[in-house]
Amino acid sequence: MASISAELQEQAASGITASEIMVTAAAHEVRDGETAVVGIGLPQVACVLARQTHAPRLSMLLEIGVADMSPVDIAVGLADSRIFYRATCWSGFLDTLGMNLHRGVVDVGFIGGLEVDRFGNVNTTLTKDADGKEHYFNGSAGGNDVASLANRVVVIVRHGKRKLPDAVAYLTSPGFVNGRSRRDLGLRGGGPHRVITDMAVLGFDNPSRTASLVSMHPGITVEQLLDNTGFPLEIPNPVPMTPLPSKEELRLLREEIDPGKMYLR
Amino acid sequence: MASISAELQEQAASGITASEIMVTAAAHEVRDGETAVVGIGLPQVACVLARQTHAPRLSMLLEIGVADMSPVDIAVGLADSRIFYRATCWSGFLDTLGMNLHRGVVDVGFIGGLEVDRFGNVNTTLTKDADGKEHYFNGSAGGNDVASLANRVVVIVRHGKRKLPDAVAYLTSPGFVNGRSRRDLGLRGGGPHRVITDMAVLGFDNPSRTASLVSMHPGITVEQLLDNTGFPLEIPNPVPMTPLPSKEELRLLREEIDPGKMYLR
Amino acid sequence: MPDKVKSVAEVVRSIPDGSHIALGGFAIARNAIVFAHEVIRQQKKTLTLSQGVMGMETDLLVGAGLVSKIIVGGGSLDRFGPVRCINRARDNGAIVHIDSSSLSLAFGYLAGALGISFIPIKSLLASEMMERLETAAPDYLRRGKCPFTGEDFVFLRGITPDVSVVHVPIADSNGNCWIHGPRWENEEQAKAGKRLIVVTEELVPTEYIQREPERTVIPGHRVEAVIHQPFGAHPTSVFGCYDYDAEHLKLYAECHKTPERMNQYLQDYVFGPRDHWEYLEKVGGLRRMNEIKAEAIFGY
Amino acid sequence: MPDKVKSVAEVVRSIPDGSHIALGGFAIARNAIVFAHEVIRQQKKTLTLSQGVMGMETDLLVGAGLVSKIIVGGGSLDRFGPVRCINRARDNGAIVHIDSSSLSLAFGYLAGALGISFIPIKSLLASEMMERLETAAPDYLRRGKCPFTGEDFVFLRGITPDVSVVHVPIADSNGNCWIHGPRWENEEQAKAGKRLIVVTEELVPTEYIQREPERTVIPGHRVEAVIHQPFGAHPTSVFGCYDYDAEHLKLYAECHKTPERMNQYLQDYVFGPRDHWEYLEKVGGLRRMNEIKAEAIFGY
Repeated sequence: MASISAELQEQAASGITASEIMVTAAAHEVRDGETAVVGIGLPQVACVLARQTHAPRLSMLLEIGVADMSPVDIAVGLADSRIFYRATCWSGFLDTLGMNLHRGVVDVGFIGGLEVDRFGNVNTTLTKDADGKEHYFNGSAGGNDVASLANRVVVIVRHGKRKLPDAVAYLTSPGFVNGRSRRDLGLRGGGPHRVITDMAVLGFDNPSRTASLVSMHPGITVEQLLDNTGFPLEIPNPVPMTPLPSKEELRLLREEIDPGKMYLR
Repeated sequence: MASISAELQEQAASGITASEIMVTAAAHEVRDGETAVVGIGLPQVACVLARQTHAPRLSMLLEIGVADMSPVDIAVGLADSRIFYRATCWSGFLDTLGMNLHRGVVDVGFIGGLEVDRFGNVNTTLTKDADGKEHYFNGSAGGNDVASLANRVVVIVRHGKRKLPDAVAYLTSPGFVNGRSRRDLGLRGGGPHRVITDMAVLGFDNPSRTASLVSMHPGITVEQLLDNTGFPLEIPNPVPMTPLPSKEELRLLREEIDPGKMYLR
Repeated sequence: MPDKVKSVAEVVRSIPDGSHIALGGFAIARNAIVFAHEVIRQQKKTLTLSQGVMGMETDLLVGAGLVSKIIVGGGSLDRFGPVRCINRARDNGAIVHIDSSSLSLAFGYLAGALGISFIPIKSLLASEMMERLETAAPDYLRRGKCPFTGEDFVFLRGITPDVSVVHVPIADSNGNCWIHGPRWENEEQAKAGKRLIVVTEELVPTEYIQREPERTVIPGHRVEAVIHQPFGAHPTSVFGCYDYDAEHLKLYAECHKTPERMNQYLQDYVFGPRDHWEYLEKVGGLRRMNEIKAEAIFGY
Repeated sequence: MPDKVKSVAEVVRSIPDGSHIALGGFAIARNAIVFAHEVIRQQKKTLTLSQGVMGMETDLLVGAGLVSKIIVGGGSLDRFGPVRCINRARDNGAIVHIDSSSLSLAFGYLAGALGISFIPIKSLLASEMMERLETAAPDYLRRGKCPFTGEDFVFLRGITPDVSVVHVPIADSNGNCWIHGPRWENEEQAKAGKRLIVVTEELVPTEYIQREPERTVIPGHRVEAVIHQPFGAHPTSVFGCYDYDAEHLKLYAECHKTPERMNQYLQDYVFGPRDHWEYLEKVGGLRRMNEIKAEAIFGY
């Protein structure tokens, strides 16, 4: 506990934000030499951080048909040309999502969503009123493909009771649906591996295939965590803490990767 | 008969060769604005002639992934880079044979072969000894694909009893197999339309779906034709004659398209 | 030799009501805005639209009330917000919507382009899209097994739109097209169409194409018409030509929040201008186009 | 960062006997001769080879007695004659041969590359290839019907070779590849492989690739090893680099007419030279390579 308190002091001193902890935790989920399908925003920041630290040979794919880009300007979305810069291959869905993801050679797929539930199912399609009326949102795009096919799926969302409900309002991208195995569901990929939020890292490595706590971010209390999670969460004792970004990681994030704090608010 | 005799005199006078008659007859099989899959040699010469005369908007595809080339040197085969020159698209099988031929937008497909039989079936795979031993040759390559899928198939072969047998020794590329309709065979393309040889033009527009005489080349006799054909051939009376190349066609063939007589021996 | 280069008005006149049009944009990139505007001006009705990831062009057409059905993988205006006209139409049941995924659309177009009437895919299984479509659209997809391995698949029906429309930076008058930057599902989408219409920023001589034929993504012989319209995708971007126009996208993202303001937008920016040149004047003309023009090095 | 650039000897050592190798040449173009020679030197046995249209590389390997099975669409040395070693092996029943068509191979590789275990095709129906393979190779193809339309199809099993080998003019050390000229089935064949090996004429800096990323046919992250060997396809051609060597092909076309002369050819040109540089000296060295070198305008 002494060390955690020391870390908290350091965190406070260096003003480490929840986004910085999230993105560093996400970076730690990729290994050198792997191939990742990333979206814009935190996943891309995480992969760039990984590349500049422990995973220089990480390959990044964008679903629209971009491989291993090195942008110099921040993009507003996946369709923003800023993200295409200095890529080594421009192709299309059929290459990235087809001949890579569907072929089974994508190690890690990052997705976001409106909701993620206890089985790691993700909703990016719609929300429902109290009376059941549906309000459509963006839909799947490549999300369902990534969730169905990547060897490890990492979901990045902000923590909150409505963001992490017991069951998603619409099952866009399957995790371990009803706790069933991926094989049983007919799916190829390994399914949800981590849910990374601004409060904690959740995992699914248990017989019930439900989200369980992997680590809690420094500065968060167990009570806060449970209050903000829409499903029961088993809390190990002692509670593992998410490692803080190292000084070098912080420097890279702040000075080189997202100095304008576009994504690391 | 007077006019034929006059034509024969002119043919002799200008030294028109059987190859020149063949290639001109083949050129007349394509219409302006159509798309043709061509092989190297006579089909390509025929298509270039058509383009320079009545079909300026003819599109030529080579199976390896070449569209609308304008070669300046004569190639030894489909894999000879001379044939790639000044194309407007370089792609691959999946585009030419897949997204064009299999898609159903190829109007005319030219193929050659070791043998073509009375149903327009083509063999490019093997010959058989008297004792049945097989001697393998080049095989299908794109031949089966073209025969199965092009809207009209034009077969170009030298005439001879062994080249035009009653039944091919090996059925590489289906015509109207056993006189069956293309639909009945499960095939999409229109099947064999013409067989063009150095003696005659054969067609299949009859209820039995067998080869019948469309026209005989000037200078050939009915006896010669029947003697050199391995299956019975109905001969209309009067015998239609294949038009000779026009002066302009001859000039183009001899001065511009194949001045070295690589293919027009 | 008859020229394929045609005016957008002439091309759109040839498209009947009820057509299935495949659109080639992605969110706020390479949307065929000039084409969408003209479809709205000519009030082509009961359209089916298909697209991997919908953007502004599709939102405009749905917002104009011309669309009966969409077959799509997803859609948004990136950080400028959701495709609100489309979402509103889905919410209210005003359109039939076959919602799947980016790869499902790419596979469907691929099958269509190859002339195979179906293709197996491992996406969609165990999802709610599958659950809904299995009953609502059994002609679009169904469950099946590999005849060799017995593995479970979704069998997607090949998609063969009546008309495919693709916005490209470079084409010649025969329709040979180059695309700079990523191509999402454009190659399959283009070749899946029974008719193929190209909108190009630049019209180049064929000789230019012949210099680097490996760049030709769409061979000209498949193309029926070439519409030449610089800044034809404004306010969406064309990589190598110009950036998205953030100011106008913000304006649009405000307008499409309500049907009333959307109608006003259509009056002001679509029905008002006689053609795309007048539209471009309305949104800032030469000065604004110069501001969003791409830098040579970056392409945006 | 560990380099993928490796010697051909090192790469071939990593391939076990009995492997299924997909070769990327077409007749007398872009054959991976340097790779085939090394496989012969290392006497890798009981290989399965697959290819759209076979050429000299395949004929060499079959002629060297290392091949048990071929899965092919066709093959020849263009005007230099048939692939006689292969034809002899087929005649004598020395190899299992799955003969189909160019498009069948392209579709099989496409399915393999996409990770779908089968794909429907309309080729082969009513042919003798179909008749023979239906009984001889029911794991390679079978008849089936479209679940939507009921149309007859051949269902081809996806092809996933153990190793795919592609000869390209340009690659960087990460394996990003460009191909000039037509690409036949190379893109699908490369990406279908469980392992992917590239032989390149020129090794360029990644910065060169980044200038025109739309030219990248094979993205580097899929590539396991890059073999850098100028004139590595001799005597076959590499468009943009050099022409086929007609003199040597004529010599080969004479030699492979009998097993005895073929063995002598292998002694002289494969087992004799220690490596490809020695082979190149043997076939005419710098002077000959300069003669067949491509002209900038024509590419051959």
